[in-house]
Amino acid sequence: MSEPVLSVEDLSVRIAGLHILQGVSFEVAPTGVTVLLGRNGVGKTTTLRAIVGLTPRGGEVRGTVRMGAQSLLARPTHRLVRGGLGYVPEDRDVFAGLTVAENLRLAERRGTTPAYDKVFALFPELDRRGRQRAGSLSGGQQQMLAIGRVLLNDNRLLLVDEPTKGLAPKVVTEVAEVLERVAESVPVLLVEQNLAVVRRLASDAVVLSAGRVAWTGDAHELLLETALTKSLLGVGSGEVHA
Amino acid sequence: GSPQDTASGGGDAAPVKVGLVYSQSGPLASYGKQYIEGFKAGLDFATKGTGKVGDRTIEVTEADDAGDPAKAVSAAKDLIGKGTKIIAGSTSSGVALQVAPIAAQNKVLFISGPAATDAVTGANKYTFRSGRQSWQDVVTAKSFIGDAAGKKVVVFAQDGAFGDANEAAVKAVIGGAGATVSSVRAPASATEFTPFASQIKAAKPDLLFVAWAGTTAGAMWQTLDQQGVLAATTVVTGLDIRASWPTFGAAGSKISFLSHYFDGASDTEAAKAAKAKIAGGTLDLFHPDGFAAAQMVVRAVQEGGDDVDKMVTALEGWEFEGVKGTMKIRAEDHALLQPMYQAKLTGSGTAFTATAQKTLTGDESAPPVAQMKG
Amino acid sequence: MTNSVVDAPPAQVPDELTPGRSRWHGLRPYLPLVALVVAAVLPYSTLNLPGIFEGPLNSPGTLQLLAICLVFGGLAAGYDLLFGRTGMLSFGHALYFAAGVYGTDVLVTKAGLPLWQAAVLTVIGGTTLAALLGAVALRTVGIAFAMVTLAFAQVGAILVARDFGGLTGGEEGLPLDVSGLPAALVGVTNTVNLYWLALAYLALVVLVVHRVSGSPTGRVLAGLRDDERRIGVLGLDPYRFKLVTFTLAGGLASAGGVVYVLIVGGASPHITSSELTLSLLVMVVLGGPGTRWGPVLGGVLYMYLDHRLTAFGSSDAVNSLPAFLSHPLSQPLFVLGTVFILAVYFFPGGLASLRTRLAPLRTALRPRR
Amino acid sequence: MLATRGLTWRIGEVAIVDSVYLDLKPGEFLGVIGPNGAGKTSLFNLITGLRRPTEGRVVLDGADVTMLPVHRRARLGLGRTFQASSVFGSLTVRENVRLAVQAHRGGSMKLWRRAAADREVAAAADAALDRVGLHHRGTALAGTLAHGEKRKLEIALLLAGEPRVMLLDEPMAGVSAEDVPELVSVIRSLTGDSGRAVLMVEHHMDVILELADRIAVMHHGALLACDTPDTVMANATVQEAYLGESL
Amino acid sequence: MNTVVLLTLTGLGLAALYFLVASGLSLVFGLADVLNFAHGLFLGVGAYATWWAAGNLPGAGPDGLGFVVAVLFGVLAGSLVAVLVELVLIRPLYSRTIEQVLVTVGLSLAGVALLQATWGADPRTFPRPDWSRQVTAVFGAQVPNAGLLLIVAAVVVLGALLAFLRWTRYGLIIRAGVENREMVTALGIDVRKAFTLVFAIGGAAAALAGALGGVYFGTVSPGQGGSLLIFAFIVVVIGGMGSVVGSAYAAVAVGLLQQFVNYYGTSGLGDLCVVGLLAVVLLLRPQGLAGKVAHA
Ligand SMILES: Nc1ncnc2c1ncn2[C@@H]1O[C@H](COP(=O)(O)OP(=O)(O)OP(=O)(O)O)[C@@H](O)[C@H]1O
Ligand SMILES: Nc1ncnc2c1ncn2[C@@H]1O[C@H](COP(=O)(O)OP(=O)(O)OP(=O)(O)O)[C@@H](O)[C@H]1O
Ligand SMILES: [Mg+2]
Ligand SMILES: [Mg+2]
Repeated sequence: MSEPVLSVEDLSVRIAGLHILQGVSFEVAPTGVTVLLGRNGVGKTTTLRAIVGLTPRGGEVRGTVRMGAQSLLARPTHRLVRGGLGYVPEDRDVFAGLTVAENLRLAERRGTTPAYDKVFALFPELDRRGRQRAGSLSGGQQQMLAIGRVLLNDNRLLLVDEPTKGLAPKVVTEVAEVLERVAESVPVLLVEQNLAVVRRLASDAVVLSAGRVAWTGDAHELLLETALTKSLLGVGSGEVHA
Repeated sequence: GSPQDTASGGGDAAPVKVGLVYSQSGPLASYGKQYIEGFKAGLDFATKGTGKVGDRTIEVTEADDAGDPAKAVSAAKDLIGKGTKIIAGSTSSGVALQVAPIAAQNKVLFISGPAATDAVTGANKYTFRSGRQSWQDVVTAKSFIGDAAGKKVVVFAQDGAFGDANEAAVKAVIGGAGATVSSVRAPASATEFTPFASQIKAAKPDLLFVAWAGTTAGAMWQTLDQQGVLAATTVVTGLDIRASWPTFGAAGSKISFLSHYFDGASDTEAAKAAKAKIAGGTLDLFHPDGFAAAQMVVRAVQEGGDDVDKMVTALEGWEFEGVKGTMKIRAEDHALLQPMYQAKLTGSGTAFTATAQKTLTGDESAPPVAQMKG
Repeated sequence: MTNSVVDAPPAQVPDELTPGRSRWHGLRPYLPLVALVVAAVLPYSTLNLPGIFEGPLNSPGTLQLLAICLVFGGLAAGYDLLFGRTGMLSFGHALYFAAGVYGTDVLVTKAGLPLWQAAVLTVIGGTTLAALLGAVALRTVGIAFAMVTLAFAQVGAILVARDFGGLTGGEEGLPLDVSGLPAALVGVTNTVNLYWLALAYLALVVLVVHRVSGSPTGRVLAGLRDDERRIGVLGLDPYRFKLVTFTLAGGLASAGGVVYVLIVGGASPHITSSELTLSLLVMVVLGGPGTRWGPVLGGVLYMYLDHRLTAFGSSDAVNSLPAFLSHPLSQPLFVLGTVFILAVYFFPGGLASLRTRLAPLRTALRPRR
Repeated sequence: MLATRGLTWRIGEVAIVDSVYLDLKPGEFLGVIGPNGAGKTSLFNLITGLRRPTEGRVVLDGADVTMLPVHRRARLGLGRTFQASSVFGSLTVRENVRLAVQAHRGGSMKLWRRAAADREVAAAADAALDRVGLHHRGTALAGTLAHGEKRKLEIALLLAGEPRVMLLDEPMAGVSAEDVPELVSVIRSLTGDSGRAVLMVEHHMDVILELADRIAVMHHGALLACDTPDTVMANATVQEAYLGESL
Repeated sequence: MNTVVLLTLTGLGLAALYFLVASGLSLVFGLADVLNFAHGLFLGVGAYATWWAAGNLPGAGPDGLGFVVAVLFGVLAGSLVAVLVELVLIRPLYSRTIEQVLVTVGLSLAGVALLQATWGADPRTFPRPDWSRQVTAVFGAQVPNAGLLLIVAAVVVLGALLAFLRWTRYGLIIRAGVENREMVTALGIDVRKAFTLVFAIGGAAAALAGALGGVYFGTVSPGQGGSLLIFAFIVVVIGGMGSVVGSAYAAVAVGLLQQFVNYYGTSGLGDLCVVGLLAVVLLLRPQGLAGKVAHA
C-alpha cells in the first residue's frame, strides 16, 4: 500500500472531563473509501471533528494527525479546508436562514472555478430550489445541499459523516453512487451506519469501540465474517444484506 | 448588647464632625467640585485660617453620592451613625429632598448645597440652604420686563419637577404681576427643537423665560436662534457655569441672563478671600454656595456647640456677609435671601465674558414665605 | 434565525434538579439555614472590617449598605427566575421594582395610607401590572420580547419623568413621608430593622425561587428554556407557564420595591431607567444564571461595588496614583465596567461556578493516600 | 381514531401537503414513505398543530381538532417525535423523561411541591428509559448525547407521555445497526395494546416492512397510495419514485 | 404649510441622525449578532476624536477641507476602537450572546467614564464650519443646514452599506457565520476576519454619527452617545434586526412621528408614541418591518 493520505496517531479527546477518544490510531488509504464504523456514541463524529479542528470549546485534543507531511492539529479549520480537506457534518448544518443558492455560493473557494455543473447534475433538486431558504428544505434535501457544498471544489480528502441518514432509499443509492464516483478521484473517510452502503463503497474499515480502535483492515473481509461483524458491530453478516 | 450601640460623644476639645455629601462623580461632578472648593475657602475665611472654632477642630468628612439619592441617604446614615451632627452638600435636588427628611428624623443639621428646588425651603426645622432657589431666579427674570401688566410671557421648560417649579414660579411672580403666562414644555430627552421653537414663535411673547439644563442646551439655543425666536423677543434664562458659556454660541449675545453668580459679579471681602483661595482664581456659579455653607457651619458650631437645636436657633434670622454680599437666613422657612444679578455675555468662540447689568438685593429677590413642614 | 437571536443562557442544570453530591449531601440542605442565622445575628457584631466597610458591622452606615445589597440580591434572584430558569430575556424588569417603590411611596406620601395597606396594595398592583403586560409581551419571543418589555419599561420611565399631577416628583424624586410609618422603621438608630426586613425579603425570594425551581413547574420552566416547541408537544401550554413565571417574578420585584423605598426613604427616577434592568442582567450573569446562590451573590456584590466604589475613587490610595491612572479610577463607573468585563473572562459561569472551577485545585491539593 | 380530511398546506402557489385523506384505526401501524421533500414531516406538523392547514380538517376520536393549539392536541393523546432530535439539552436525560411523564400525568402547575419527591413520576420515567436502553445515561446532559442516543431519548419522551396516537418521524435515522432490532421491538410494542395507533415515517424499508400493517406513500404532497405492504411494494410508481434500484 | 415643510425637513434631519447611529448598530446586531451596548462609546470616540483633531491635528480644522480631515480622523479612530474591541473583547465570546451583552454593557460604562475622566463631564463646543450653523430657506421654512448635512450623509451611508452587502461576499459570510460559525470555517472561510470587518464598519458608521451629531448639537459630551442609543435601538428593532433598509424606513417613521406629535400634541407624547409604535410593530410583526435578515 502506498503512503496514506491521512494518518491518525494516538488521538485522544477529552470534553468536559470525559475521555471520549482514548488513543485512536488509523490511516486513510490514498484511494477509495475508508469507513469508520461503530455503535452510537463510540466517538466517530468526535474523531472527524478533531481532524478538522472542530472540537468544542474546552475540549482537549492530543496526538498527531497528518495529511502527507503536514501536521493538522495546530492549524485553524479554514486553512485545512482551503488546503483541500472537505467536511460534511453529521447534522447537515446548512445555513437555515440563507437560500440554497447562497449556501452554495458560500462554499465557493477563491481562485478555483466552482463545479456547479457537477453538483446540479447529481442533485437537480438544488438547482430548482435555488431561491428557497435552506431551513425549509426537507431533511433529505438538506443532506443533498450539505454534500453538494463540498463537491463544488476539488479536495484532497473528504470527511463525510453519515451522509445517507434520513434519505429515501432511491437517494441513498444515488448518494452512494456519487460517493463511489467521487472516491475515484478523492479519498474519502466515511462514517456510515447503513451497512449496505458500506458494503458497496468501502475498501478499508476502521471499527471504533468505546473510544478505541477495535479493528482495522479490509472492509470486505470484515463484512464477510459473521463472527467478526457480530462481535464488532453487533449484527450478523446476514443482516448486512437486508 | 443591643445592635448598633454607637459611641458618640466628646469632651470640649473633641473635633466637630461635619459631613459633606455631594457629587464627586456623575453628571454633576463639576458643580460638586466648585462647591467643595467654595466650602474650603469659606471654612478658611470663617475660621481665619485656623480650621478651628474655639479650640475645636472642624473635621470634614467627604462622601460621594454620584447624584444618586440612594447613595446619598446611605452616606448620610453612615455619617449620622458615626456621630456627625452637621451634614451639608447635596448637589442635586433629588438628593437634597431625600436627605432633608433623614436630617429631621435624626435631629441633625442639614445645609443643602447647589440644589435649586424650592421644596427644600421650609422642608423641616433642621434643613437650611446655602444656595439660591428657583423662585429667586424667576424674580430676577421678572426684573427684565419692568411693568408686567398686560405682557405676554411664555415659559419654555423641560418636563419634570424642575420645569414644573419654574413654570409655577413664573405664573406666580410674573403672572401675579398682571402678565398672561403660557408654557411650552419639552421632554428632557429631546434632541430636535424645531417644533418647540415654532410653537414659541407662534405665541409671539413679550418675554420668553427658558429653564433648560443638560447637554442638549447648545442645540436648543441654536434652534431658537435659527428660527428667529431670539431676534423677535426678549429671552431670559439662567446663566450656567462658565464651562457652558461657549455652548450658547452666537445666541449668547442675544439673551438676557439672570445669574446666581459669576466671576466679577461682586467684589466683597468674602469674594476676594475666595478668589485668593481657589485654584485658578476664577469664581464660578457654585463657589458661593460652598462658601456660605462653611460660614453657616462655623456659625452653628460657635453658637450651638453640640446642641443641634441651638444651632438651628443660631442660624435662624442670621445675617452675614457672603461672597455675593449680604445674605440672610429667613427665620420662618430658612430661605436664604441673597443678591441676584442681571448679566450680559459678550465674546465669541470659546472666550466669553459676563458683565453684571444690575444687582437685585436679597429682599428684592425674596421668595414668598413657605409653610414650614416639619 | 429570528428565534435564535437570543440564546438560552449558558446551560446550567438547576441545582434543585441535579442529584446531590456525596460528601455534602447530608449537610447541604442546612447550609442556607445556617447562612440565614449568621446573617440575622450579624448586627450584634462590632467587628471592624477596615477597607471593606466604613464602620463596624453594626454601625448604621454598614447596615444600610448591607440592606440595599440584600434587597438587590433578592431582586436579582427573582429576575433569575425569568432569565436563568426560564430563559426569558426581559429588559423591563426594573418596571415592576419601580412600581413597588413608587406605588408605596405615592400611597403613603400622597394618599396617606398606613404602610401595611400601601404595601399590600402595591404588591397586588405590581403583580397585576406584570400579569397584564406579560400577557401582551409574551405574544412575542426572543429579542422581540426583550424589546417589548423594554418599551413598556420605557413608558414607565417617561410617565415617572413627566410627573403627572406632581405625583412622582419627576427627576427630583419623591421623599417618603415617614410621619405615618411605624417608629421602628424610622431614624438612623433603627437601621438594623431595615436590615432585617431586607434579609427577610431576600430569604423569601430565595425560598420561593428555590421551591418553584424544584417543583414540577420548575421542571417545565427548565424545559421551556431549552425547547418551547417540545413543551407544547408534550401537552403543556408554554404561554401559560411563562405568564405565571413573569407574573410571579413581577410580584417579587414589586415586593422588593416596597422594602427598598423604606430603606432609602424615597423614590428617585434612577430606578426606572433601562440601565437598572441591564444591571439586573449583569448581576445574574456575574453570579451565575440558574444557580441558587449565584444571582444573590451577583446582586449583593454589584450593589456593594456600586456604592463602595465612590469611596474607593476618592480614597488616598487612588489619589496618590499618577493622573492617567487616578483619573479613570476615580470614576466609579469605570471601575465597575472594568470589573464586569474581567468577570466575564475570569468567571465564565459566574461566581457560582467558582466551586466547580476550583474543584480540580482542591483535588490536587488534597493529600494523596 | 385519527383522520385527516382533505388536509392541505400551501405556501404561495405550491401545495406542500395536497389534499390528504388518511384514516388510522385503533391498534393500527401505518407506515409513511415517500421521497425526500414529499411532505411527510409537513403532514405531521399539520396533524400535531405546529402548522395550520390552509384547507382540510384533522379529526381525533371523531372530534375536529383542526383549530386546537399544539398542547391541547397533545393532551388529547397525540404524541410525536421529531426528525431533528429536539430534546431538552440542558437537562439530564432522566429529567427529560420525568418532565414528559409529569406533563402527561398533570399537576405541572404546582409551584410549591417538590418535584423530586414524586416517586411515581420517577418510576415511570425510569421504566421508559429502560425500554429504550438509556438508563445508564440517566445523569448525562441530554445536549451532550451522541446522535443515536438522542434518537432513543426522543422515543423515551414519547413513551413517557403514553399517547394513544403516535407520530414517529424517522426514528431509525442514525441509529447504529446493532441497536436497530432493539428499537424495532420497542416500537413494535407501542401498538401492543390495541387502543393505540402509530404513524411512522421511515426510510429504512426493512423496518417499515417489518412493522407496518399498511403503508401510505406520499409524493409531491399528495397521497399516492395507501395499502398493504405487498401491494405498495409492487406498485411500479413507488418502485420508480422512491425505492429506485435497491442496493 | 410652512410649518409642515419645516417639521418634515427637520424631522428628516432627526431621522438621518437616528439612522446614522442605528445603521452601525443594526449591522453589528443583525450580522454579527452582537447586541452592542458599547455603540454609544464608538459614537463618543468619533465625536471626541473629531473634536480633538480639529484643534490639534495638523491639516485639520473647523472649516472647509480641514473639517473633512478632522471628521475622517474621527471616523478612523472610531473604527479602530471598534476593531480593538472586537479583537480583544468580543472575539473570545462569539456564540455567547449574554456574555457579550455583559461585556458591551461594561464597556459602555467604563468607556463613557473614561471619556469623562479625560475630558470632563461638561459639554465642549464642537468645531464646525460656519455654514453648518446657518439656515436655508425652503418654501419659506428656515431649515438648519446641519440637518440637511445629516440627511445627505445618511443617504450616502445607506448607499455605501447596501453596496457593501450586495457586491461583496462579506454580507453572506457574516449572515452564515451568525447561524453557525463552525460550519463557515468548515467551508474554508476565515470567519473571524469578516466579523472584525463588520465591527470596523459599524464603528466607522457610529463615529461618523458622533462627528456629525457634534455638528448638529454644537457640543460634545461623554453621555451624548448613550442618550441617542435608546432611540437607535428602537429604530433597529422596528426596522427588523440587521436590515439596513428597514432601519432607514424605521428611522424616517420615528423621526417624523416624534417631530409632528411634539408639535401638534403635548410634550412627551412624541416619545410615548415612538415607544408605542415599537410595541405595536413587534406585536404584529415580531421580525420587524423589513422582516428578513439583511438581504442587501
Ligand atoms: N460536547 C460534549 N460534551 C460531553 N460529551 C460529549 C460531547 N460531545 C460528544 N460527547 C460524548 O462523546 C461520545 C461520543 O460522541 P460522538 O458524537 O463522537 O459519537 P458517534 O460515534 O458519532 O455516535 P453516533 O453514531 O450516534 O453519531 C458520546 O457519548 C457523547 O455523549
Ligand atoms: N416553510 C417552508 N417554505 C417553503 N417550502 C417549505 C417549507 N417547509 C417545507 N417546505 C418544502 O416542503 C416540502 C416538504 O417538506 P417535508 O419536510 O415535509 O418533507 P419530508 O417528506 O419530511 O422529507 P424528508 O424525508 O426528506 O424528511 C419540501 O420540498 C420542503 O422544501
Ligand atoms: Mg456521530
Ligand atoms: Mg421529514
